[in-house]
Parts: sequence; structure tokens; C-alpha cells
Amino acid sequence: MTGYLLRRSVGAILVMWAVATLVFFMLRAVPGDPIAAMLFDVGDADAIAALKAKLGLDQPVYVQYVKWFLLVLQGDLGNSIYGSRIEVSRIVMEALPRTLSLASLAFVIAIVIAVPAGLISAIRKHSALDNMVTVFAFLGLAMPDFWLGIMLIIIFAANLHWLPAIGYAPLSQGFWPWFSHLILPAIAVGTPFAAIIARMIRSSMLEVLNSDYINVANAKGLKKLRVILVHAFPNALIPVVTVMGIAIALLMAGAVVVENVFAIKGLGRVLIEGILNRDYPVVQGAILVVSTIFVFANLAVDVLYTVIDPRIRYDS
Amino acid sequence: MTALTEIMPRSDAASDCLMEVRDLALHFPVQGGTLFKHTVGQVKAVDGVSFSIRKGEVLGLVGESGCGKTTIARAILKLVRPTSGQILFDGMDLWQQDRAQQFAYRRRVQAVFQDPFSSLNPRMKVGSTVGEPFRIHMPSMKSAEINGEVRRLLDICGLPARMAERYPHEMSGGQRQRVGIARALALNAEMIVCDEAVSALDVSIQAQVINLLMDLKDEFNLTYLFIGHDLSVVKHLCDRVAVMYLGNVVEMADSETLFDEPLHPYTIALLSAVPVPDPVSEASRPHVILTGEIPSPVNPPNGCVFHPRCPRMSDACTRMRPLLLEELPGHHAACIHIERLAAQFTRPGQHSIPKIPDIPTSN
Amino acid sequence: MSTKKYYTDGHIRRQMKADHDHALDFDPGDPLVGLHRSDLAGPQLERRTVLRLLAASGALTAVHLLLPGVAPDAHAAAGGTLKAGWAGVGEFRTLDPAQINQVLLFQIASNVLSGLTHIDPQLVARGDLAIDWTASDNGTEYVFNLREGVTFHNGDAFTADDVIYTFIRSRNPENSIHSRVVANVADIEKLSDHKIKLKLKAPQASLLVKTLERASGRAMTIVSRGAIEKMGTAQYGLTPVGTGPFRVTDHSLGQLITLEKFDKYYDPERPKLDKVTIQPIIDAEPLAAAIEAGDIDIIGGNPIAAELIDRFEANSDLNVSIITGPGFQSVWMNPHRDPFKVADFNKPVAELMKEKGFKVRLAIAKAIDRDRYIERAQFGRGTPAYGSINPAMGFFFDESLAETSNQRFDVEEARKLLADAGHPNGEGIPPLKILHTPSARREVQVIKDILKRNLNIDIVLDPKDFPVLIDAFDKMDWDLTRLGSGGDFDPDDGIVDWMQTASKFNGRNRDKEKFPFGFFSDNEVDALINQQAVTAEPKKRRELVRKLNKITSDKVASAFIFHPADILVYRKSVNFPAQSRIPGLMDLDRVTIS
Amino acid sequence: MTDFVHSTPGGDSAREDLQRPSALRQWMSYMRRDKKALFGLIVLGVLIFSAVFAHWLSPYDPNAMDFSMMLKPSLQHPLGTDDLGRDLLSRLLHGTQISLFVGISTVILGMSAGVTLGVVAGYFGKWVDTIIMRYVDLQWAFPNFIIAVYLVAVFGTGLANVIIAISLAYIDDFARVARGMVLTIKQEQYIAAAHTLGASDNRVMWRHILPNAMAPIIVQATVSVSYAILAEAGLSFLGLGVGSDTPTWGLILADSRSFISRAWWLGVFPGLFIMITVLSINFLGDALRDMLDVREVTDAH
Repeated sequence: MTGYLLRRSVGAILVMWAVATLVFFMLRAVPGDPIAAMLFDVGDADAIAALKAKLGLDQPVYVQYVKWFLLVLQGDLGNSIYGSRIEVSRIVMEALPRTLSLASLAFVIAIVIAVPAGLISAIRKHSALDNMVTVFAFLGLAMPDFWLGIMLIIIFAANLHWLPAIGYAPLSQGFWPWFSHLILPAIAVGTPFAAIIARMIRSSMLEVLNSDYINVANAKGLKKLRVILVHAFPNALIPVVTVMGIAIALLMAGAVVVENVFAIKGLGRVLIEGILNRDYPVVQGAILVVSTIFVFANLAVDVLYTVIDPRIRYDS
Repeated sequence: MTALTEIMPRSDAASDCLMEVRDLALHFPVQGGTLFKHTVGQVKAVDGVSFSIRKGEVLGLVGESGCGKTTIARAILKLVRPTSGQILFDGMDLWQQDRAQQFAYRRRVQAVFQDPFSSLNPRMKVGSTVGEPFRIHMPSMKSAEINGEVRRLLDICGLPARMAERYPHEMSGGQRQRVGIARALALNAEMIVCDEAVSALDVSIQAQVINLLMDLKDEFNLTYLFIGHDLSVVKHLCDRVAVMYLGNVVEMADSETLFDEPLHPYTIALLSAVPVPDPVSEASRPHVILTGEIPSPVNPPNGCVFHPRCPRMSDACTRMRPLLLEELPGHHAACIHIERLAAQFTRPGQHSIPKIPDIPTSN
Repeated sequence: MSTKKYYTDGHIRRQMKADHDHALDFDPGDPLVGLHRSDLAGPQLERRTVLRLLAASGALTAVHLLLPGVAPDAHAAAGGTLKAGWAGVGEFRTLDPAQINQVLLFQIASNVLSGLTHIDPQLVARGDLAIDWTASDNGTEYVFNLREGVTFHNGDAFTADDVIYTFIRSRNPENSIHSRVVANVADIEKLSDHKIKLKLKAPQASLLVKTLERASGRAMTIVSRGAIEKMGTAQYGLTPVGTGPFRVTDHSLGQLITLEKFDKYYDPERPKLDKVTIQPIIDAEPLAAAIEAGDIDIIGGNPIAAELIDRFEANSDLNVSIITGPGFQSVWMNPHRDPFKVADFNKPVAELMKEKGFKVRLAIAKAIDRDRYIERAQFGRGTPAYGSINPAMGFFFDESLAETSNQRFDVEEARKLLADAGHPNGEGIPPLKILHTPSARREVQVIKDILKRNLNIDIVLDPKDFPVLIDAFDKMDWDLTRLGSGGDFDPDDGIVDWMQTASKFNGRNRDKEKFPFGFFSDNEVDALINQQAVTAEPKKRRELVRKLNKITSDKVASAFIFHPADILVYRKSVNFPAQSRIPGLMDLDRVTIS
Repeated sequence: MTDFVHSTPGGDSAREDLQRPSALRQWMSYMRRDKKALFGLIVLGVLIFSAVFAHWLSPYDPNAMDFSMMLKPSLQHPLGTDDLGRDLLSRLLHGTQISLFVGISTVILGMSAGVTLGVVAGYFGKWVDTIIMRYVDLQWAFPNFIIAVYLVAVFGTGLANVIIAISLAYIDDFARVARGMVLTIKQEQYIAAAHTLGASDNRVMWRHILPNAMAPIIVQATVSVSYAILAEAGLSFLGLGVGSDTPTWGLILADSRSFISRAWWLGVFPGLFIMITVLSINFLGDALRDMLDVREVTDAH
């Protein structure tokens, strides 16, 4: 296991390095001059040249790359090109908790919806309830998340005034402010995910419920609920865990869009604004962080997989 | 083991030799490692095998599964590259061919595969499968001509022309194997490698297919390398038989000689396992039961590879690798105890197993 | 300051009447309308001067007569928290004036930092940290008396040294992106702790409104040396320290800025509010939902999406205040490309009218139905534009240009011009690509529809992110571009920046071999712009500005489309006094909340 | 030879008449049983029909701003008019054309590239496989949507660029599925048979391996079409979409966001078009998955 972890971690780091390198060079191939845009109002060619020289943007790209890379190795992600040139690490560290809050709440909501829905529809296969869950799942997958977000704002914020329409409050301001700001976006992000999980649980539960050991358990005269929850459900979770990697992708992608709807400055927004403004260091830093999260989350999922399913070993 | 080739001058000299396998070895690396992959061992699937096939002959290659016979077939078909050794076809080394020669070789040597379910592309109609050789080798040929050829080939193999429109899954196993044969015949191949060609078929169908193969051999003057584990089929079909064990040929002789007067203890054990149709003699004849597992080819035993299971094992067997020597005219065997054995031989009757007093037997 | 006084309703009416009468009390034959050069010195008398100038130009309205610091807030209590949302922005990159390049940023900085002067709703400069000033006869030397007893948020006292520090910092392009703004300042001299002397290289009409103004110029917005040295520029950009009415107490990147009342502000009556929170909101719908739900009380930042205004006006909880905004928006036509190629603008309009390329140019400019455009694209809000001088600069704005300009809307004439140029019914004109930012897509679609309808010319949308668009625009690599200017408080902003051959936006990165000039070049206009820049005399300057504005319009420097409206939306609980209603700005020091 | 019974060749023909139902009939009977799939098929048929005939079906020019802004649905304008006075129905019908085109062409492009890479990697193995799969892993490190966002930003907005960006983002999904299939199929004897015949690598890959690997690829493709439609909508929402005045559903929906509370039809109808389309494609994909007996696709992010 240790060997496996070590190998995967090294692989993950190599992937991140490759991603960072690719992004670095692709970004510089993009048309658009951030400094000229920033100094548009100023309109002074000398000022543009001076600033470029100061930021090192006048050097050959490979020199910039080496410099940047050496700094990254020291944990320095550089500074934003714009404005007061805030440290990228600071921008990312302020955005990260927001995105993580959103993603984890969305995850919890999705699980809270999906697990009972999937279980019920598997146990009561082809019942009206099952059909409802199926319809919900397909609708959840078919709705553009930003559209759902806007609808939620219109209903719960603009009309009912139950919840704030936009913004984010850190957990340090208390649970309710945090929760009330995040619940709507979390629903928007979590719904498609809930749909996928509910479908997965349903199909894997059906498979497990038809298997011999459940028949044996039933034959032993165990209570049905006990059979389902203690014997069947944990086994049905195994295929669900395999989609966790997708879950992370889905939550991240959802967060990018939904953060915009709810004016939450999370990693997604940092990334998009960085790209739109050609704020190279910010994009590089944000991508590095996003890929780190994604790569290691996938690794964690694989490890979790062995914990849940004792049949799987990575050592051989 | 280079010495081996020197003691096989006969096949080399024979003018009717179509294919010669010289000291063929195929080793597959086994990889391992925590951080970086590296080779930790080798599977010695074939480890120094030599034999030759004469024009118009049927050479049988028998042995238990995993002994390397299919790997040899794959090497002959140029599907894998040997680790060392040579395969000469018509005197030319298969891995010294230029592109044109290689292309020509593909026409001259064909194969019929074991599993009729797997050997036909399920997404191709029979007509396309049988016509494919023409499309590959004669790109100028028109579709109508190809269709004609396909009909002819199907007919030769005893299939109605309408089968050309079928998909493999719409046919029976025997029909599919006939399709496989038709495909092999398409380009007038000189030699056909039959890799367990009938093993997967029902017995009655087997008979039909074998008969077809024999008819075709006569009609088209074909040479077969027939690989199988069913000794009765091999005996029926082959002119000569080579017995393989763990990547080595342990015995090779004319079919009759081999089945009647086997020399190698492994062959003897193998033959004793073949059921005899007569229940009385079946019950009374001695059975040589091999004990122990076939050793892993990753770590083959030293000395004679058969020694851990050999009823005749001596100290020397664990140290010396026996050579495949011509013990009797045309009869090769690789066992250091043979000379002693041969002296004791009497000529037993057909289908009987030689009595070998000093071989411990059990029922 | 006048704001220290409180007025009764009756007093206001009497004062307004008196102001009105005084403004109109001049001899129409007198070119100086009864004003003297000294009227242009500070600090208190610009108001009367301005009213007089407005009256002389016929632009005087009751709004102009409203006294500063009066009216609605008379009954409002002090204190409370104002929750503001800033539209169309995701994050406040910096509040360091040396780096600010967006109106929406100096809207915030203007509440935190002070300048020597500050404009009022009529876009006239008033003393801020300067109490008053005098100008030398030749207009190249100004002496400012600085306010005493002013402290920075960190407790440091404000003195002439801070002015000099700010000047030196801003003059260096490495530290400030506004170094050009102070390029005309030769030197600053400290006369005493609270008295400085400014020496100019040449007289400059826009000195008070542009260079020394705390918001628009940003070069002389006074920064704290102590704070910058202590916290570093990055942190200073997040939580700047100044002498303004509010101090920044928290800046959560991309989420919230918290301003709190600065107790030691030089005017003890201000600010009224205890606290202001500012949240960036990039999308229109969440913005609308937020103010409708009461999550925010007021909207600042980028112009509010035009489509939301009707909705806000229909909402009885909200106030919508619309005034003319400072800026102009145009469709630029590349004179180096067919079909609107013009090799040289240096000839009389009558001569130009004979050229094919110019005919197409003019046809396009004349065919754009500004009213329809404003109705469709801006939901009826905005002023048709025929030049770069905007109506917010009431005194300089020329309303008659709509009738007198060559660009006057006339479909028949436009079609005739196009036919004369060899393109009857738009024949032979290839689809024209229009460069625009993604956010201008709605507008450009309307322009496309109008040109198709009126001239049968096909337009292809070519949306580009701003950095890319600017790159192409600077290189003259475009057919058409939809671009314009905002926050123009002084005529210089529109004309020096856009209409001179050497203007900073005028094809500055073009291949000078291939393109001898950018999008426009006219010797007479160049000369007039230089002349007006050193003409301190308002009336005279106005004549020069109007004259050159008309030439750029007649010669179709661009097809001028509209001047955006300045729209302020706030909940009824907010009192936003008229005195603070400065176009483009969001001064919150007099705002109260109930 | 006498040991063996001689029977007529092809004598095991008893099974010959075991006629398999044709693929089409199989499909039809499946559709009859699966209501969801039938629904999906009908909706998709209608959509493709209206996409093809959008020009004739639309009551008005989709880009003409000839009407009052934001008219309620009425007989003249069954779905009302939009914020620029254009007929919403006409725009949505033309949008069908473009959205389906985006959905299908992105998948065809992404599939072609991804499957090619996957097949080549799986077929040749060794360093080819290593290089290709390292690239795929690289792309795997990112959610598809974020890749698409990034690529649009790099290439710029516009229909072609959006299609390229979304399709590039799909490459890894298809490459993985295809490679997995190839590794299995490579072991089949008909592949060895083809080599024995002297078939070139190209012939083996594209004529023998690919057709047999298509089942899971088709399922993956179906699901991807619906994701592509949603992705286009998401990109448009972020201002990174088609971006001109091309009426895609995503753009129409994204543009409507400021008007939803005043003109519900602007938000509801494009939303419905997207939802119903994605729904029916997903139904179809589900049915295909059952029919082709493909395991639940686990890589559809």
C-alpha cells in the first residue's frame, strides 16, 4: 500500500508539473496583452514598457518559465499582474475556503437527497416512488446549473425573501450566515450530482439485492431493513465510490458556473477572471491548486476504495 | 545450447524441408517495482526448441496447455518476435525478410485458429472475412471477382454460397471453423498452422473438420503444423509428432513410432492418460499418473525441466539439461535415461503401453 | 465649507432665487459675461461662476441651483450601516490611486482618500484638502493653501510633505500608471507646512478638474507615506490609508470591503454613516435580486445593465435617479480599409465629400438611428451623441450639434451617399466585422440591425476580451470597433485622449509605415485641442471645444452613438443628497440611512 | 480416417435456421418496451426535423428586431418576443439547428480524436501507449468543463472555437474507453488471424478492432452529446460561448437572465428546450446502454 501511495503521489506531482507547464506556455500563446489592457487609459507606451520590464514580461518565455518554476518550488506563486499586485497565494487562499465550503455543502446535500432516493427506488422498484426518483434524476441531469441557480434566487431570495440572494459569509461569522448564503448555490451545484448518485445507488443496490448472500441473509430470517442497511447497502456503495472522482469534477465545474450566479469569489471565479484578464500568475496559481485538489482527491478516492472493498489491493 | 543445431544435420540437409525452427526461444519479461517499473524475471515460454517441417507433411505439436506450443505457432506466424533463435522458411530467416518477402510469406503460410467464436471478426460478414485476403494482397481485384472467389472457397469448404451474407454469430461452431479454413486457403497457402483447430468443437463436428482438412491437404498439397492436446486426433492426423513440456521439445518421432514406442517418460505418462475405447483394456492397463504441479515457466527447474515430476528422476537429472538426441533413426528424445530404457524395450502391440518394470506405477 | 451650515426650506428657496438672478445678471455683449480671471481662482466662488456660465450657455436648470448639502437629508439621522453592491465587477483589485484604472475603483477610493480638489455635481472643482488657491497671470503658477489639522487614518498629520510625496510617487511610471497626468507639472515647492506652489510647464485648463482632483486624476490623490512604507504597496492597495471620510477596516478579496466612519475627518459633520459594506456583484440578475431583496441598499460600480432599469423603476421600494453621464460611445471605422478608406482628413469637408470612402463613412454615421438605438439597446436611457463632448459637462456640451452635424440622422441621405459611392442598396460592401467586448454584444446586435435595415449592410460580430480587443484596436487591425470612454469630467478627457493625431488611443501601436495616422488625424483639430488646453477662460475654451468637436463630428472621426446616462439606484431607506450626486462617482459622506 | 463418421459438410445445419432477429427489429421491440427510450426517440426526431427545416418552420427571421420588446406569448408570437424584439420561437428553432450541431459535432470531433488516440495507444502499447496515456492522465486531472473554459479563453469565443474547445475536453473520456476496449479485443484470435493474413496495422485497427469496440463508445458519445449541449450553455453563461448573435439555446438562455423575472417566457422556453433535449438524449443513452449491455459509464464528468 505504501509503495502504491508513493508511486501514485509521484505520478500526481508529475501530472501537476506537466499541467502547470502546459498552462504556462499556452497562456502565453493566447492573444492579448494584459499590460496594455491595464494601462489602456494611461496610454503611455513607455509606461507599458517600464511595467513589462518590472514584471519580467519582456524576457523570453522560457526564461520566465524557469524563473516562475523556481519560485513555485519555493512555494511562491507570484503576484497578480493587476492593481496592487496581491500575492497569488493570498488570492487563492481567500478563495479556497469558499469553493470548498460550497463543494462540501453541495456534496452533503446531494448525499442527503441521493441516498434515501436511491435506496427507496431500489427497494420499491418500478413503484410510483421509483418513477419519481428516476424523473428527478433525469431532470437533475438535464437542467443547466446556472439556470437552476437563477430560478432559486428568484423564488427564495427575490420573492420569498427567505435567504440572501448572493454573497458569502465565512464560517467565522457563525453557522447560519455561512449556511444561509451557501444553501442555494449548494443546491444548484449538488442537484446534478445527486441525480447521478441516486441512479448509481439504485442500480448497484438492485444488483446486490439479487445476489446470493442477500438471499442467504433473507433466508436466515433477518429483518428486511437490517438486511438492506447492514448487508446490502455497504456493498452497494462500492460502485458509488468509483464515481467520486467524477463527483469532484462535477462539483468543481458546477462551482465555476454557480459561483458566478451567486457572486461568490471562489476558485472558479478567480480562474475565469484570471483568464479573461490574462492575469498569468493568477491563472497559473489557480490551475495548480485546482489540479492539486483534483489529482489528490482522485487518489483519496482510490484509497477509500480499498477501505470499502477489502477485495481490492494495489500492492501486487 | 548452440551445439544442438550442429547435431541436427539431417533436417538441414533434407531438400524437402519447408520450415526449420532452430533453437527458438521466447522469453517474456515480468515487471515489478514500487516506484519505477523494471524487469524482475522472465517467463520462458519457449526455451530452445528446434524442429523442421517437410513439404507436404503434417507435423503435430502436442503438450499440456502452457507448454509453449501456441507460442511457437505465434512465432511461426510472426505474431511475436523470438528472443533468440531462428525460423527459416524455404531457407530464409523470417526476421531477415524485407517488406515484400514478408508480404509474400503472409500469403504462403496461413493459420486456422482454435476458437471459432473468437477467430472471426463478429462485425464482418463471412463474405468479407473470406474475401479479406484478396483485398489485402490483390488490391486491384474487383469486388465481383472477389465474391466469386469467396463462393468458390466456401464451396470447397462445404458451405453454401448464401453463408457469405451471414455474420459469425448466425452460424454454428463447425460452420465458423470452415469459414476460418476457407480464409486460410484463399491465397493458396503452402503451409497452414492449425492451432488447436478442432479442440473447441463437438466430437462429431471435429471429425468433419478433420476430414475436410485432410481432403484439402491432398487436394492442394498443403503442409500442416497441427497443434493440439488431443492425442487421438493428433495420432490420426499427423505424420510426425513433437511432444513439448515447459518450453522444450522432449520427444519427436513419426506418429506411429511415437505412439507405439514412446521413449520419454513424459510422453509415456501423457499417452497413458489417453482413454482406450475398450473398457476392459482401459481398466487393466497401467496408468502413469504424474504427481506435482507443472512448474512455473518464470522459474523453470534446473537440469531437466521434467525432473520434479519424473518417475525416473536421478541426481544427474537435476543438474544436466538433456539434449534432444536421435535415439533411434528418426526418433528424437531428450532424456539421459533413454539408452538404458531402449535396451529393455520389446515391441508392444498397438494401443498398448510399454511395460516398464522400473517405473513405479499406480492405479 | 458651505456644508457646515444648515438651511431652512424658506432659506433654500430664497437662496436659489438669488443664485438664479445673479447668474443671469450679465451683459450678453460681454465676452466674459461679467466674470473676471480671478473668478477662476478658488475656492468658494466657482459655484457662482459656474451658474453664470451655465446661464450664459442657456443650460441653467433648477437642479444646478440646488444648494449643496441641503434638501432631502434635512431630517435624516446619522449612523447606521449602508450595504452597497458594486455592479459588473468580481473583485476590487486595488484601491491604491496610483494603480486604479477603473471608475468603479475610484468610486470607492474617493470615499477613503482625499485630493487637493474634488468635483461637485456640476463637474466643477472645489477645494478638498486645499482651502483655496490663486493662479498667476500667465496661468503657470498656482499657490494652494492646505487645510490644517487634517489627519490620516493612521494618526499621521497631513502636511505639504504628503503632497510632495504623492507627486514624486505619481511622477514615476514604475510606481504609478498615471504619470502622464502630472507630466505638465514642472515642480512642486513647499512654501510652508500648509502652503505649496505648483509650477506648470504650460498653462492647463484642466488642472483643477483633472490633475488635482481626487477621483478622476488619481495622480494627486493624497496617499500616506507612513502607511505605504509600513504595509507595502500590495496591502496598501487592499486597505489604503488616507484622510477621507471613511477608513477601510476590512477587505475580504473578491467578497466584501468594509468602510467605517473616520472620527477625525476634517469635517466633523461628515460622514453620517457609521459603516459601509461594499460587495462586488458581477451578474445582472443576482444584483437585481440583491437590491430587491434588501441584501443591498444601493448600487455602485459599473453602469447598471440598461435592461434592469425599467424593473427598478417599477419597484416601489427603490429610487432610480438618472442624470447625464460623463462619456461617449462610438462605432469607429478604420480609415485605412475599404469601403470607408480615407487617405487624408486634412481638407475641407466639401472636398472630403467627393471621396467614395468618406461617403461610405458618412453614410454609416448618418444611417445610425440614435433614437432607435437608445430605445432598443439602452431601454430609452442615454443621450444621442454626435461628438465626444458629453452633456454632463453641461457648459461645454453643444446640444445643437444634433441638427448641425454632418452626422445628423437621415436615412434617405445616407442611402443616397452610399449609392453615390457605388454601393446602391449596400451592394458590393462585404460583411463588415465589428470588434467589441462580450459585454457590448447586445448593443452591437442593435447596431447591426439598424445598419442592415437602413443601408442593407451586413455586420459580423467579433467579440473579443478586452485585452485582445485593445491589442487589435491599437494596431489598427479592425474594420469597425465599438468602443468609447467613460468618466470624462473635463473636455480634455474626450478630446486629448481620442481626437488628436497623437492621442493615446489613436492607433498607438500601429505600423507607422503602413498607416501614417490612426483612426483620425486633422491638423486643425490638433491645433484647436492644444489651444483649448491652455485656455483657462471658460467661455473662450468652450468656443474652441465646440468648434473642434463639430469638426470631428463633420469629418466622422467616428460614428458617435450615445452618451450613457448615469443611473443611481437605491432603496427608499437611503437618502442620497443632490450635492453628492456627482456623475460617475459614489460619494457616501453625506448619505444617510433610515 | 475411418475412425470418423463421414457426414455431409455443414451437417450441423440444424442450428442454421436459428434465425436471429435483425438489429433493427431488435431495436424496435426494445423501444416498444422502454417508454423512456421511445419518448427520447420521438423528441429527438422532432428536434432533428425542426433543426433541418428551421428555415421553413420559423415564422420570422430569427435576427430581425421588428417587434416590440418582450411581448408576451400570443398567437402572433407563440413564445413571445425577446429583449430586442425578436421572435423567440424563430430563434429557438434556429437554435435547435446550432445546438444540435454543437452537440453532435463536438462529440464527433472529440470522439474521433479520443478514439484514435485510445486505439493507437492500446494497439501499439509500449512507448506510444505511455506517451498518449500520460497525456490523457494529464487531461484527466481536470474537469472537462474547466478545460473547455480554458480553451475558449485561449482560442477566443465563437462557434468554431466553442466546438473545438468542448470536443478537445472530451478526448480523454473517449481515449480511455477506446483503449480499454482495444486491450481486450487485441487478444481476440481474429486479430491474430488478420495479422496472419498480412493486414496492415491500419487495417487491423480500423477494420477489425474499432468496429468491435464501438458499443461503449456509442454509449459514451450519446451521453456526451447532452453534456456538450449543457456545456455550451454554461460557456455562454460565462460569456465564453458562441458569443455573436448566433442563436444557440445556451446563448438565448444566458441572455435572458436579466429578464427572467419580468418576461418569464425568455427564461422558461430555452430552459425547457435544453432540458427536454438533454432528457431525451439521456433516455436514449440509457436504453443503448441496456441494449448493448455496457457497464455504467463511469467517466462522464
